[in-house]
Amino acid sequence: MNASAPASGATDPVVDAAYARRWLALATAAVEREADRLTELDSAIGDADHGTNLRRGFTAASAAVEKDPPGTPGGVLALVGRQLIGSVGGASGPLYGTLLRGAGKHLGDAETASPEELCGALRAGLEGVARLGGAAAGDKTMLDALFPAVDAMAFSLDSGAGLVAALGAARIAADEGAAATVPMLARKGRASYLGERSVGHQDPGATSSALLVTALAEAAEGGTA
Amino acid sequence: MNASAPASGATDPVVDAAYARRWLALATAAVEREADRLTELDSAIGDADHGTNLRRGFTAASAAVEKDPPGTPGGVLALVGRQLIGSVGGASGPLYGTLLRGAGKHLGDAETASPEELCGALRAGLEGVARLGGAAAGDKTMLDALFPAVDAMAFSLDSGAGLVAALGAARIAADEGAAATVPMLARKGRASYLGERSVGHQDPGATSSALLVTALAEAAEGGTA
Amino acid sequence: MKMLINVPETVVADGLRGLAAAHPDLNVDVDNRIVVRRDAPVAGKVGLVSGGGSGHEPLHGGFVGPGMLDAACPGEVFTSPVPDQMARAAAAVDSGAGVLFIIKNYTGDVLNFEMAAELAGDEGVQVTTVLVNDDVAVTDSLYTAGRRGTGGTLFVEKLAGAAAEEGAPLDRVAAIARQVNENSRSFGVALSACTTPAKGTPTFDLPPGELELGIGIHGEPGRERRAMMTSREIADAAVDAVVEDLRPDGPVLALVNGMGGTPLLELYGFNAEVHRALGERRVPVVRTLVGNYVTSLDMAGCSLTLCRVDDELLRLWDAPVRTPGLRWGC
Amino acid sequence: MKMLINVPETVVADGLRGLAAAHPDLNVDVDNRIVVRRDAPVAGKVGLVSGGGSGHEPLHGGFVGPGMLDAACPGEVFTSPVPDQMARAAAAVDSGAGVLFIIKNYTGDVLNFEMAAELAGDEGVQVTTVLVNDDVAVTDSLYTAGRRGTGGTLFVEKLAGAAAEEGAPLDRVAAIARQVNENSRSFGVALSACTTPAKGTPTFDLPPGELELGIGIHGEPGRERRAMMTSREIADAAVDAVVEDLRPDGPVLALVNGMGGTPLLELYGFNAEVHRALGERRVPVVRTLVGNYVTSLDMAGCSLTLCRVDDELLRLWDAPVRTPGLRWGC
Ligand SMILES: Nc1ncnc2c1ncn2[C@@H]1O[C@H](COP(=O)(O)OP(=O)(O)O)[C@@H](O)[C@H]1O
Ligand SMILES: Nc1ncnc2c1ncn2[C@@H]1O[C@H](COP(=O)(O)OP(=O)(O)O)[C@@H](O)[C@H]1O
Ligand SMILES: [Mg+2]
Ligand SMILES: [Mg+2]
Ligand SMILES: [Mg+2]
Ligand SMILES: [Mg+2]
Repeated sequence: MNASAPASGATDPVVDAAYARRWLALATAAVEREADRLTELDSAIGDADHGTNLRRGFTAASAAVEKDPPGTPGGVLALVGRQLIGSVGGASGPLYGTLLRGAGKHLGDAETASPEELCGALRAGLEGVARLGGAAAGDKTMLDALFPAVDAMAFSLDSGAGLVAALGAARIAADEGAAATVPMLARKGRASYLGERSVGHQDPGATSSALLVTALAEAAEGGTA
Repeated sequence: MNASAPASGATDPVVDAAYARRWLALATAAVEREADRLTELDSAIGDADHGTNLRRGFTAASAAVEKDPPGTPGGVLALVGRQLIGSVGGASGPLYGTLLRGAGKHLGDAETASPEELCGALRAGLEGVARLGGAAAGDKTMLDALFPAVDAMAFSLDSGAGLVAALGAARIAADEGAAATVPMLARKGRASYLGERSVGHQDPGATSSALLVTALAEAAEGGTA
Repeated sequence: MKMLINVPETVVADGLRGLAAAHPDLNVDVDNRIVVRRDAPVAGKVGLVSGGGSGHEPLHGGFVGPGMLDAACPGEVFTSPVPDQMARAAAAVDSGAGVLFIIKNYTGDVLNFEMAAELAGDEGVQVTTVLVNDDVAVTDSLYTAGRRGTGGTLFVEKLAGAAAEEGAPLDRVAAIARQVNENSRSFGVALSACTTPAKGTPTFDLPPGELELGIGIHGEPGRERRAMMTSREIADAAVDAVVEDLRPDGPVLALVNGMGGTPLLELYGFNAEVHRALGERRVPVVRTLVGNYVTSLDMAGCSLTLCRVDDELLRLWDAPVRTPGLRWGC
Repeated sequence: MKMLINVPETVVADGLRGLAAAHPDLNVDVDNRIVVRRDAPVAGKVGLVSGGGSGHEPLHGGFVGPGMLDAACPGEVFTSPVPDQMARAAAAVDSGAGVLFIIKNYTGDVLNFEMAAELAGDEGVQVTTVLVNDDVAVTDSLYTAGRRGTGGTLFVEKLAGAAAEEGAPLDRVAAIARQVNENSRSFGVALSACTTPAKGTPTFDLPPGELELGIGIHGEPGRERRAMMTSREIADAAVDAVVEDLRPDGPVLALVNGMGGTPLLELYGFNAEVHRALGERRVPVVRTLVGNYVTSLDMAGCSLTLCRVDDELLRLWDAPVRTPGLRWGC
């Protein structure tokens, strides 16, 4: 993971369909690159499929967006969410699908969104995830990376930062959140079956969440996959 | 295997029930000691049970002889043969059973036998094995140890040797015969299924036959288990 | 790890094609991944739909047929199916009498089946769901994912399936399914990990001389690792775990289930110890099923499931069933 | 290698106790090691007796019951039973109509069954024997032990069993058994060796990335070792080997058999490739059985058996059977 701060003076991009597609390309590449590590993490405290699951989902989502590209950022996110629900299965499919579909729907059909609108959309999606999965912070799930990320982004924006800086903060928070799952005792998902034995392993979903947030930040910094 | 010549000047014992029981004790001990090696050999070109099979059989035979000891050498051999048939299964059970039952029956109910009578009895048993199994010399079976052993014993006796010397010769012939199975292509028994791949391995049955002949020689030399 | 496969990506599709080739009385939609009883929808009959990750065969596809499931939805290996599959299956088996979703209690299965129930409801299919959570190795609590669904699933599918076949209405079939689940408990043991086609190496390391107690059916490690035990000791541990939780005071059905890689000879030997242990604890076993029914790919090990039955449930157990994996009476 | 056992010495006896506990409609004599159909001898019916080494379950004990075997005699693991067992079984199932011994062609089985036939004959039981030797991997010749009996045994036992159940006399039942054997061919493949309880380590070393072609069912290595192949390639090899020898010109039954350690999901995938390969060679498959039927303990791998059938044999295949391992129609 690249934790270096954004190049100082980077211009904040517009959150439009192109931005959302840049994010998707970066996220898909990251999932592809890290799939084995995610599966390995899932092997320790789950059923050894998280990397395979997300690779299948993001491959399907990329194909769908390429085939019929939505013209709005909300449209892209919602389509990716629907594709994840339709192709992943497992716990992460409906959860990530709900996150992105929820965020996309929240953005509506506006052609662009402000950083604050993006942050609000992500929070809305995240609340959908928490509702659906019934997990709380500290349960050793993807929420432990996503909540801190959205909180950090919101705090950053509140303090007057722009998109690149706010997502830079989000990325760091997500990474830290993922790392913080190591000592946690899992209370949700498959890892909960292990009881005490779940302690000492990083949660695969929190890890993949950090990858997705990192892709958001890199897309803002103008990176491409 | 101990291939040293018998102590010079050893007196030839009488072939009686006690001699047959000494043989059984030595054979049972040898099978027990070598069971893993026999199974290992059978694992290479068979089904990995020859040592287990013979251990089961000789344990049963020893128990039966101890429980109700026959008073003649023929009685001991025949009882051992019946026990092998009744407890071993596999190919070696009926074959060794036929060998010993045949030899025992051939000795009849005489209380003692001459070395020549013992040799004739062994040959009679051996012919039963060849008839039952349909194998010939060179097929990579127990016959490749047993035929040379009985031939060497007969030749030795013909040349005027006594029991100890004749069985010493038989033992050497059996060992050589067993070793000679290594380059053979198996034509009978399980090893035949391997075709060319049976070449290069020593036949487990020929190996156990050499153990049984060695026990005959050791019993004559006055050894006990 | 060597596998009898083409490539990991097509394992599920290949398996479905092979199921179709072997069982002409199943309707197998390979593209949409649903296995449907050929005569579905059966007029007036409640439709039973289940599904879950692949790798547990014969569960669930092998339990489709008269007297058991109307449809099964296989996901990727150890990954719950997607909502579309169950929605499509519900539409295929609904005769108007409604559809029961039988869901093993895993977050993924629950979420995807619930989404499917919503979709099916939108299409006008009346759907009721029932959760199977029979695994005593997991401590149940409001604040956790709860107990897993394992071997008890077979009893739920068989007994609810028999009730549906007899024409019981949806609420009655659902009530029986819940009753069976409440009266079923399981406990599993692994002697080896399993290897998923996608990962290609064992899901966990289990040194020689050790075993895992309290495993699930997805190659996850168990609650506890111990020094290797004899069949007799394992039977005592499994029977104790199940009996202490279930507290049977009457007849039970027993499922002595292989995880996939344990020879049937060993399973039967284990069954002897299970019967001994149950006899010592005065639990009367009225029916016993021994074999590989709810598996974890090639994992070596076993699970024990007991299901308390009354006369009615016993009658439903004995009722005819005609599926690839379970068949009697017809 | 970890096993679900107590000690190696009691594996067969423990398995028999467990079989008895699970199947009250079998008469299991654990001490004398015979499994007998509870209602034997059936008046006027020819008795079918088979047996062989243990480790191939459900073969043979799992095939005892109406429509198949009257008795089975299990030996030690991979070791043929002793003559006493078959003689005792023959006496137990003979109704006066005579007894057929179904013998897989291995030196040990043949010798022990022949001795048993003599013993039974001495007791006044009319015994006919039939050899099963369906394995095309072994070159047949007068001067060798000849072909092994493997998967074809299931077809012989099922079809001759159905004929006997219908009341056919001994010579007719024997003729059908021989006809089935002559029309059956098998070919097996191992992806791993198996481990016998007594030895405790794999019967041969098979490096990763290699497989054995032309194996038997006793953990012996095959005729040839090759670089790992896909399911599709293995199916082509097996189908070619069987079809070239059998030269079917009409309908066949297919048994896609697991050796014990291969997941059912993979077996079904393999079945898809077998059906494809047979379709390409224009061999019509009228019935297919997929599963672990003639196994080699925990060996990973599979075998393919084809049996040419006419209308009569197909009718006998479809006839009711009620055994632990194979059941339909009742
Ligand atoms: N109830 C839940 N709420 C939020 N996240 C969850 C929940 N259950 C599981 N997860 C996340 O899902 C991840 C596992 O995803 P994945 O392996 O793809 O699905 P599955 O567990 O069905 O195999 C976990 O690491 C965890 O982060
Ligand atoms: N037809 C035969 N004639 C003589 N000896 C034979 C014959 N077939 C097999 N054998 C011997 O039997 C030995 C194998 O015995 P064993 O492993 O106990 O039985 P099985 O082959 O039934 O497992 C072989 O090594 C061979 O020496
Ligand atoms: Mg997972
Ligand atoms: Mg052997
Ligand atoms: Mg999963
Ligand atoms: Mg053997």
